[in-house]
Amino acid sequence: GKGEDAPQAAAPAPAVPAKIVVGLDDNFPPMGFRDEKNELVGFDIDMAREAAKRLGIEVEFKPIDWSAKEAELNSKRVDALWNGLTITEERKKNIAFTAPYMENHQIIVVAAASSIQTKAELAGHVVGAQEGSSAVDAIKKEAEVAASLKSLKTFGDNVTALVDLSAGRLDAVVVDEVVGRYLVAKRANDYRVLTDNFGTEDYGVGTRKEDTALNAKLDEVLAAMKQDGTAGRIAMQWFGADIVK
Amino acid sequence: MPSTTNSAAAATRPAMIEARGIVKSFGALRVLDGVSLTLGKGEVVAVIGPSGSGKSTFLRCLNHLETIDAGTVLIEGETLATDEGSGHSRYGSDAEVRRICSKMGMVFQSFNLFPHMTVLQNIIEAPITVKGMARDEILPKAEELLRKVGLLEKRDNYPSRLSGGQKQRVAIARALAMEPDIMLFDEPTSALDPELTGEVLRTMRQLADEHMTMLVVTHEMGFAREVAHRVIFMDQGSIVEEGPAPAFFLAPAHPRTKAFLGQML
Amino acid sequence: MPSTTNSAAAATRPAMIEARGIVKSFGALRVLDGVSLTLGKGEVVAVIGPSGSGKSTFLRCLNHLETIDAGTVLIEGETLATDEGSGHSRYGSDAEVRRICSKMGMVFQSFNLFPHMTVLQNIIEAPITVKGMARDEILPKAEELLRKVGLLEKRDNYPSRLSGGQKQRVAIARALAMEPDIMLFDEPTSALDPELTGEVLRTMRQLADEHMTMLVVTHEMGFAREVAHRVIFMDQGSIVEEGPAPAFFLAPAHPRTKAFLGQML
Amino acid sequence: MEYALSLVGPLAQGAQVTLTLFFITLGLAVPLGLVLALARVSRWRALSNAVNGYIWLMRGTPLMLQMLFIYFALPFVPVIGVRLPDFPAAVVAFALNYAAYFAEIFRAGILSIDRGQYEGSKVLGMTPLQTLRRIVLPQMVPRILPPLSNETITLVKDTSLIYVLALNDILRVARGIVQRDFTTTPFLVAALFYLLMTLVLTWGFQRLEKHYAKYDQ
Amino acid sequence: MEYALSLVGPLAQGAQVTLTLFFITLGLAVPLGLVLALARVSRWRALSNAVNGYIWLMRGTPLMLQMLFIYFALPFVPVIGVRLPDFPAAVVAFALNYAAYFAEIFRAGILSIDRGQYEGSKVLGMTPLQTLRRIVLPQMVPRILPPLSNETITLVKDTSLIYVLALNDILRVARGIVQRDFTTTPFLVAALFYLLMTLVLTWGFQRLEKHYAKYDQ
Ligand SMILES: Nc1ncnc2c1ncn2[C@@H]1O[C@H](COP(=O)(O)OP(=O)(O)OP(=O)(O)O)[C@@H](O)[C@H]1O
Ligand SMILES: Nc1ncnc2c1ncn2[C@@H]1O[C@H](COP(=O)(O)OP(=O)(O)OP(=O)(O)O)[C@@H](O)[C@H]1O
Ligand SMILES: [Mg+2]
Ligand SMILES: [Mg+2]
Repeated sequence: GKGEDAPQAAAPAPAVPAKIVVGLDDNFPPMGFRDEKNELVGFDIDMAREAAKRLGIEVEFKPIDWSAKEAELNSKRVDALWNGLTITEERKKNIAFTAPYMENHQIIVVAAASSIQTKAELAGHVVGAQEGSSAVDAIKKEAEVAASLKSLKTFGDNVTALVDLSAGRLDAVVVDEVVGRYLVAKRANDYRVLTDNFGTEDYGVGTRKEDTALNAKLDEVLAAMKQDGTAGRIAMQWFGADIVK
Repeated sequence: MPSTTNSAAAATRPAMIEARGIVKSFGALRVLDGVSLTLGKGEVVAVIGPSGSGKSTFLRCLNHLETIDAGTVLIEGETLATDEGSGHSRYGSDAEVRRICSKMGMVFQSFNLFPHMTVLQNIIEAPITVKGMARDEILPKAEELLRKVGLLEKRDNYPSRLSGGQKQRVAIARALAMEPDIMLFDEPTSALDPELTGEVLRTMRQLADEHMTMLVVTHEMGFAREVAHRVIFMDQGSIVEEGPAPAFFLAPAHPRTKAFLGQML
Repeated sequence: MPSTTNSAAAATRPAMIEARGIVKSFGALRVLDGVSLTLGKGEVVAVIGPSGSGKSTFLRCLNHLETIDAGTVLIEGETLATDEGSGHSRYGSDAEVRRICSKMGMVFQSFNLFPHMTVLQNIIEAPITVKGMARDEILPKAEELLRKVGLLEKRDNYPSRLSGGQKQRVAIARALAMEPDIMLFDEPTSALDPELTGEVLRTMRQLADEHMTMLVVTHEMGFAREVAHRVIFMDQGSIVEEGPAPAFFLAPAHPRTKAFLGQML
Repeated sequence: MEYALSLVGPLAQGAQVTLTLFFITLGLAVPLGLVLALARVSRWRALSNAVNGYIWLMRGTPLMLQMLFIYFALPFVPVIGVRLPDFPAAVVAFALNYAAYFAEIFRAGILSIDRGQYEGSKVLGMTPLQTLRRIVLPQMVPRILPPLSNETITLVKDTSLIYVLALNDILRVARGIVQRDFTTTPFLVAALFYLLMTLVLTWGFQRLEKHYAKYDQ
Repeated sequence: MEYALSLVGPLAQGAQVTLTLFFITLGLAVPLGLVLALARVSRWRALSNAVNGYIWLMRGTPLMLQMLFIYFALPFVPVIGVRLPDFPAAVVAFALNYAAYFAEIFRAGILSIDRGQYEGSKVLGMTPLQTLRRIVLPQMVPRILPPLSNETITLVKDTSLIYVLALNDILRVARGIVQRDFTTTPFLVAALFYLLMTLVLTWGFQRLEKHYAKYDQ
């Protein structure tokens, strides 16, 4: 193991490596997931491919357990986290982020027949979210809303939370806009998205703090992709709208 | 010293055991081929015969450890199994069978002591669980039985700590503790030395005086001669010859019996 | 018909078994209290005594089934255990002990057949695994042994399908298949009927003629009297009396022996 | 170190959920497993086969899926359909699942009892139920202790599966803190909790084994 | 229905990962477990205690944590530290963990053999190894089949824990499709896959039981 690490440790500011490993949650449509042929596809996949092409480096996608993303990055099993990673102050302590490449809202989903119309009406109700997601952080950030809830239940994934919403045990689910809208679109008759949300966040690509060269290059290339409209085209393909920032 | 008064009395009352035409096969092997036997009250009958002749199987058929294929068994006048000509004799309900069989105690060739109970617990278990006796009630009796078989000082040992002979004596005491009307013994003395065989035989003779009916499979010719009223010789699943004990040994009629007795040392 | 020529010859060569002052306790219970015995080549010695007197334990000490606390054991002049006065006698390496003990075959009170093997497999197992014999080599011998004990037709049965008597005969054949110089028997005939006891005794007598040394714990006084050269009477962990077979039975010297023999039927 | 100590409080709350589920499951699955084992060895063919099918189904599918089924799908099943809250749903799934595993262990124990023991009891007039209670069970318990301890210890750790119903067992609490604080220390502290629980169980089972060894050779 | 059939392809790929891990684990853990069981019953106290400690540690902590440890923390341990790729790390964790469980089952089997069998072999001159191979193991196998089948079937389903290393076993593939298509059908199809695998295993174990029943009473 040691021999492999040595070159990176020895040269403090090296050039961008010839190949990077991108860690992602392959259960995160439409950012990164598997299609019917069991192949990795998604918005972030296409973005990373394009970026790598422009940098002239090779890219490998490695599915990781999203809750172990920091450990994967730290143990150098992956070089970048690129999968709808929300930029937070907490995470900035441990991870270097590129400039935001996309904006995301924490939307509130309720059952189609529900009487709830606003964020304030969540008071006294049971709200669900994905464990460890930025939705949880977003709810907690709004302290008085969080305090007014009957309880906050966190699930292993968003689908379970939405199914429990259908089953009537939950009154609302807070979820990333990108995945939330994707899922709600599949069952448009069952769910409704409120206009209120739990704030706006930025998505960025995460790298190790010491890999400054890689971080800088990614920033450069992402800016270029926005500029020439490539990023917008990719967004159109996955979201039906140019939502890159 | 066989007594004929007991067997004579048996004719007027229902026989303790009445078995007629018992047939039993294991797969293709016909182990019992129409065995009939009547035991009067207080009678002691010894069953002898070569190995594999079906002696153990016969005993096991009498108390429902094996179900018979044909034939009838009556215990003290009550029907345990009736022949129905269907290849399997008919038995009553489980409770009925258990009630009838509870009149018979049995001592096995292989002891079958309960290994998780001490000697004393082995003896008092059935009187307490089955008869619902109080511990205080059965305890003195159990100790007396242990004294009888010479194992009172082993009362708190587990069976695995006993020698073969000791185990068999506990098994006999355990069966007697249920106060059965009839006792079936499958080679009860085969693991006992002569000294203790003597003790057990005294106990058994005493039981006979209390009108205990006994059917004893044994290889001990001495026992058969001295204690039994009647001796039955089995071979290849049939009773070849039977007779009152002394006469049987002095003048066996059948050539097979002659050959068998002739080979004894 | 005991022969004294064999025992006389033993004096000039190393004894087959020489046990001196064997002591063995189980916890607080001193089961063997200084037992000594010398067996010459071809000698047949019967050990008798009441239950619990330590007969089985003595046999088990000779072939390392129990380790002794004090005393010395030599087999055919080779040291199995030497007394070191430390409360435990010293044994050699495992391989050494195994080599020395392999000169003795043993037949148990409880058979100890291998239940997962047929009768034939039980017999050929050790010759093949231990001696490395070829199957073809041992097969005719195994069949001959089975014929000798009258069980050739049961060769492909599993032990659970045999009666007690049949099991014990297989156990004897199994021990003989290893062609030991010495045979230890722990009540080999206790589960056999007289007819088959006769067969086994003939086999054993034949073995004696082939200079087989035998130590036999038995409750069969007939066997002790007729076949053994010498009889040993044990009681409470000690040898109380010993002597040549016929004399021993005709004129026992010790009162304990007299009482024991007197109680035989 | 101070940090690790600060984790003990939240993790102990998680441990409480874990242990509650553990004990309730054990209390339900052991008797149910025994009944299933007896049905499985009974001479009544239809019953034996039905139980065999049940055991196959329960051992044949992941407990996680069974839990999701009872939680989400059971309400829509006619007649038996009930909408259970999360913890009761977990309890039902765990009890039904573990009963199948216990049943197989008990069956092995029942089959290991020598036939002579049944015959000895029968000639003393004991009913099958008395024989079971007084002769078979006491002899069977020491023999099945090792696999039983295996299964019980597995259960302690399987309880963490209730995370799919969003219940906060010890492992889920630990995972939450790992994500919050970006350190793996909570996992180590959780491991210590598990080791402690298993230590108590192992110690208990070894005491039982010793207790029962007394009559064995 | 057509949709369910379209899932068979991807799920079969997941099943391949599941089965590969299953067979490799079995192949490593069974012999290792036997060695551990022998060490555990050996008269050499230090060895027996060491193995006892190992079994406690392995059964005492969740397999998931063990896997995370071998994957993430082992590289930083001096001397034995190696950085294993994901699948080999999972294999090592599974084999070490399951060996502990198998060891306890084997130990129970060894202890269930009657002392007379050892004595019978010993007086025939068999070495302890020969006795083990020819007398103890063949008699032990039928007795431990039920708990062994329990543990083996548990293994089939435990393989799904490799999701923490983001390896796509059958259950993780199913979960991925559930996320993608927002329908629970993939879980049902996955349950059928598990049932099928368990059916084959159960059938195999029952054949073995029948095979060994021939010499039993
Ligand atoms: N359960 C069984 N299945 C098949 N055959 C059996 C069974 N039990 C006994 N046998 C066979 O039935 C025959 C009679 O056996 P049984 O035990 O009644 O003989 P026995 O006269 O008591 O012999 P022994 O004096 O050796 O005890 C034997 O050949 C035996 O192998
Ligand atoms: N492993 C043991 N642990 C404790 N005590 C034992 C053990 N084995 C035997 N004993 C005791 O040692 C004594 C001698 O037993 P042993 O089996 O040698 O007697 P025996 O002369 O062969 O009797 P039997 O004729 O009944 O077979 C008995 O009192 C017995 O209870
Ligand atoms: Mg018999
Ligand atoms: Mg003895």
